[in-house]
Amino acid sequence: MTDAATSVGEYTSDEMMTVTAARCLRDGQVCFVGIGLPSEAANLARLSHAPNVVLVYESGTIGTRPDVLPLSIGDGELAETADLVVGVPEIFAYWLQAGRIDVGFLSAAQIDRYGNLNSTVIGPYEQPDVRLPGAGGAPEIAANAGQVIVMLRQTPRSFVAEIDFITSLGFGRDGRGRIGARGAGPTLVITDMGVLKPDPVSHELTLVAVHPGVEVEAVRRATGWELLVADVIEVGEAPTPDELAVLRDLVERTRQAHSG
Amino acid sequence: MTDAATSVGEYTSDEMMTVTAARCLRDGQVCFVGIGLPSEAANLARLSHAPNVVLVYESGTIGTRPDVLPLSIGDGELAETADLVVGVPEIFAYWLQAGRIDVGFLSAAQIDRYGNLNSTVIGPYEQPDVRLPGAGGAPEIAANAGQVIVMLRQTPRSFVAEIDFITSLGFGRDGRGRIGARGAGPTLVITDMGVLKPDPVSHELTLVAVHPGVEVEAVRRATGWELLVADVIEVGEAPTPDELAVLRDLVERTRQAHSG
Amino acid sequence: MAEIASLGDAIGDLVPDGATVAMEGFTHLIPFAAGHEMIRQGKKDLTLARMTPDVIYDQMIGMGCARKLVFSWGGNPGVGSLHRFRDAVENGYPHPLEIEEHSHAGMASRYAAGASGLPFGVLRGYAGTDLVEHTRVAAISCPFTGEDLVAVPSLNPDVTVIHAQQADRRGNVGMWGITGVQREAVLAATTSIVTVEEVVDELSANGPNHVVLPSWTVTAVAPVPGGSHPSYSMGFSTRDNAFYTRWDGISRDRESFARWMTEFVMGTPDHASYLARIAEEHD
Amino acid sequence: MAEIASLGDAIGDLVPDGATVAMEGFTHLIPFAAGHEMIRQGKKDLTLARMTPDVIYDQMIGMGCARKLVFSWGGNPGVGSLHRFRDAVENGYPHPLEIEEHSHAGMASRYAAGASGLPFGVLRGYAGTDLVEHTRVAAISCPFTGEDLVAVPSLNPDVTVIHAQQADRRGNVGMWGITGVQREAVLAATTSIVTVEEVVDELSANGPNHVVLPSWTVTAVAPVPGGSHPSYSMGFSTRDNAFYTRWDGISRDRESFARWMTEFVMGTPDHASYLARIAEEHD
Repeated sequence: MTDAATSVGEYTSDEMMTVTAARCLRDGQVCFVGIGLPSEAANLARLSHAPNVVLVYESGTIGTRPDVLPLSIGDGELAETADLVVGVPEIFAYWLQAGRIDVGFLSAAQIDRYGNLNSTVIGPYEQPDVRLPGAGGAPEIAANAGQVIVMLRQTPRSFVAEIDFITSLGFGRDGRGRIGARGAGPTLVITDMGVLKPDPVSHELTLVAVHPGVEVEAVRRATGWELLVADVIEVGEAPTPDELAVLRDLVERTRQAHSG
Repeated sequence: MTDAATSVGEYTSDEMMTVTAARCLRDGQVCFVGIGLPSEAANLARLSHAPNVVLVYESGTIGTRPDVLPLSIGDGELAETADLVVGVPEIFAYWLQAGRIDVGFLSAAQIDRYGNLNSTVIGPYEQPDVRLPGAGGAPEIAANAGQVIVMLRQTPRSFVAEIDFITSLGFGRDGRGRIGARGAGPTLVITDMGVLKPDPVSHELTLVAVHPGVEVEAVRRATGWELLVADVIEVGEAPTPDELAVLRDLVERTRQAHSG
Repeated sequence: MAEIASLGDAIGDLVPDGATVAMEGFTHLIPFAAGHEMIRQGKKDLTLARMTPDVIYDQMIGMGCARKLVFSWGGNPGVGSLHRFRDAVENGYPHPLEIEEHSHAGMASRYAAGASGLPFGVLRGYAGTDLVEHTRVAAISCPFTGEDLVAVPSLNPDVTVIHAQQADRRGNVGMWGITGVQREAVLAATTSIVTVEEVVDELSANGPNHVVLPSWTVTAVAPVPGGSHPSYSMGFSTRDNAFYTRWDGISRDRESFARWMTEFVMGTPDHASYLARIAEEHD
Repeated sequence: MAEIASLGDAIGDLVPDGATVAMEGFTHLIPFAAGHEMIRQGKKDLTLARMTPDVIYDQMIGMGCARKLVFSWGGNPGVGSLHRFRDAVENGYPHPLEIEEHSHAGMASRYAAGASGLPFGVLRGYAGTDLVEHTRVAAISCPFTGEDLVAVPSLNPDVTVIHAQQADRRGNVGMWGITGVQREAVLAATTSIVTVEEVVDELSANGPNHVVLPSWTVTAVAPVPGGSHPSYSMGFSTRDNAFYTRWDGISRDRESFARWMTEFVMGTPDHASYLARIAEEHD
């Protein structure tokens, strides 16, 4: 719903965000995908430059090729178009935990400077101001996927100095690292304003790219801490007409399929 | 091959042994079955007084209804006639270990007075006189089945005072019990001469029944230790014509199916 | 052997107040009819276990059936919040709700351990998260490598309730498509109730991932066509996505929720009447 | 993505001397052709893992391919002893064979742990047996209940080899019927080779328990019709029970074993020729 508001030229900032994420996927990679923007990005990649990307959903559908985006993680089309469907205990044990996932997508309500994610509560756990849905598959995706791509709209309320609850491990509250986790953690944070990467040494998220027409200053203002900015800031490439055509086609097909 | 030798009247001692074991199964019980005499007994029960007995083989076939006896634990007919077929890790974890098996059948090369079974080696483990096949599913059947029925031809070489190796736990070398095992253990030992049960207190196997025409003295001579004998010894009921007809029919069908 | 029973009798006979009840179904095959029947029968003090509480537990929590919730993701899939769940946790309405939350992997491991007759499951998870201080996990180290891992306690419900596509006349249950943790939840439970779309002579695999539960692992089978609405049963119905979207508005305030429950659940004698009411409304 | 290769190339390229090799198949779908090819290529110092060594490992042990055997039941199913296995253990012929033996449940748990990326598995087993002193197990206690259980180390073969009914042209593998621990053995391995009866456009479930291994979990697929003889492939062949019975005589003494191996395996360039030789003999 923020699309109209943040529209930049002839594409929206959410479209830019989705396209940017899709471009990060290489053909043949195995991706653990959630519902929403990650699902949109992964399927855009599959329908454009990465036809052999393998999409895995926590509902147990492996190698699925939905024609429209699922509204829920368990939509029938995910099963009908999958290479195989397995039970939920197996998807987490044999597939995610075993290290078979190259890229895991995550979103959250809050992220801190070390890429830790909160999808559990706003405020104190015992007496929350807002009770969020909770962990789902996120903690083990964060721990066991080869790398994690975070997709999150950038606002001072979502990019916070002090995270209320660590649902999924980034590099820890002190940024020291990832004891007990095997994956590389959040290597990319893609927002509606630009792209952040953890500093190789300090692990602190650093702005490395902005989307076309976005000022670094605006990104700073949208961040709840003193944002680190790379010496050289890239400007992301706007969505190509082809990318936009495939994405909008997918979204429209989806809208029609799920309406009524 | 011992059949002819031990033939008693118009049925063999192996037939008596099989019929005796079959009679111990109640309709609807879930039985974990191995190849050979146990498979013969369990299928005889299914084809006679216990049509709803559930046969489970360690190959992952559950509720199977073979028309002929399997030669191997993985014969195709076991899968074709099963209610469901599962993988081997699952058959042991979800089905046997979980305590879903009422009766497990076991055999062995050696048994001792406390119902411990050896199917691993004759002689020292490191330098065995005879290397036997080994454990297979037996240790966990002995540990986790509700009760265990042992079927074994009775000779001084199989009923030994000192067992060379405990592959499957009965009541332990000292007869003290079954630490770490949840099932009741060997509640019945059915041989070609009679039936033994563990003493409720000492757990020592006690002769409680002989087959028709078998002298208690002969059973003593076939036992490698000073055999306990119940005050009152029952004499087993000879196979009925119906039982023999069904059993011989099954064996003949099996012979024809597996010949050539 | 499973007994073929009416849903009303099965819930009445097998689900005591205060029981730990797992009603599983991962978006697909959610046993809504059974949940509605528990609401109609006024079940209370239940400990409700479910990976994704979904609208089914939002309704049961809002109607005061639950004393405690054991879960791993409490949202309205593809829509947003579960408002009755939030109202219970944030404001203790209709009464305080104790919660025990896990990750999906943790819940799945708990059910699998329960189905395996083990007291705990082991996984690579929870590490570095604040969940560790707020849920039931323990550190465990590998006796061979010394590596540190996490143990979760097995989950063995008193009663597990699921919805499946088929049962045969002997009570064997067949389902396909996305089957989630239902098999483990049934095998881990003391008692199990399965509502089914149809009773057939022979089970038939009409989709991928055919799962069979033998009759002797199930306590009662109740034929309830459409028993998963607004969830779906692959091969029989499609997910009522519009309803899930409408639920956001219905459940947002206490009065409209109460009105809806009175009209569609308390005001209908059984699931067939509920489905008829839903259909009318669509016209 | 799995590469479709010839059996000779797959074994030559992917199975180094000294590797830990698991060749699974629980009576059904035993990859005999691959075993014969390893014998032809003179593979040696292998650590051979398999729940049931069966005739396939009896042949490889007798031909001197194995340094160590990891197993849980070493008999000739329905017939009796594996004489080459016994000769190696009892008399160190053709050379001493190190053995590590488990129960079936232990081996299955080891493969499942390996497939799950865990360093160990937990089970209720081995308790009170002499296996405990002669194999790799460890005591582990439940951090919640204190109950004592047994841990087994995960088994992650360097190479797993299996035989399946089908692969599609992208290298996805499909099998059905009794599938044993093959899925876990492949998922636990660093490298995997799958011989198949046929390569098809679309995988099709032609029996119960359809199991699919995605192309990207398999290293190489080699079409080898009849590749499981004398074991069988449900839907393609039946078990050659007569051969298993004959094997008792063939393998009982060293000379007749050597003669048979020379004639049927070393003397045949590939599996098609082996099958032709077997067929001739039957006439």
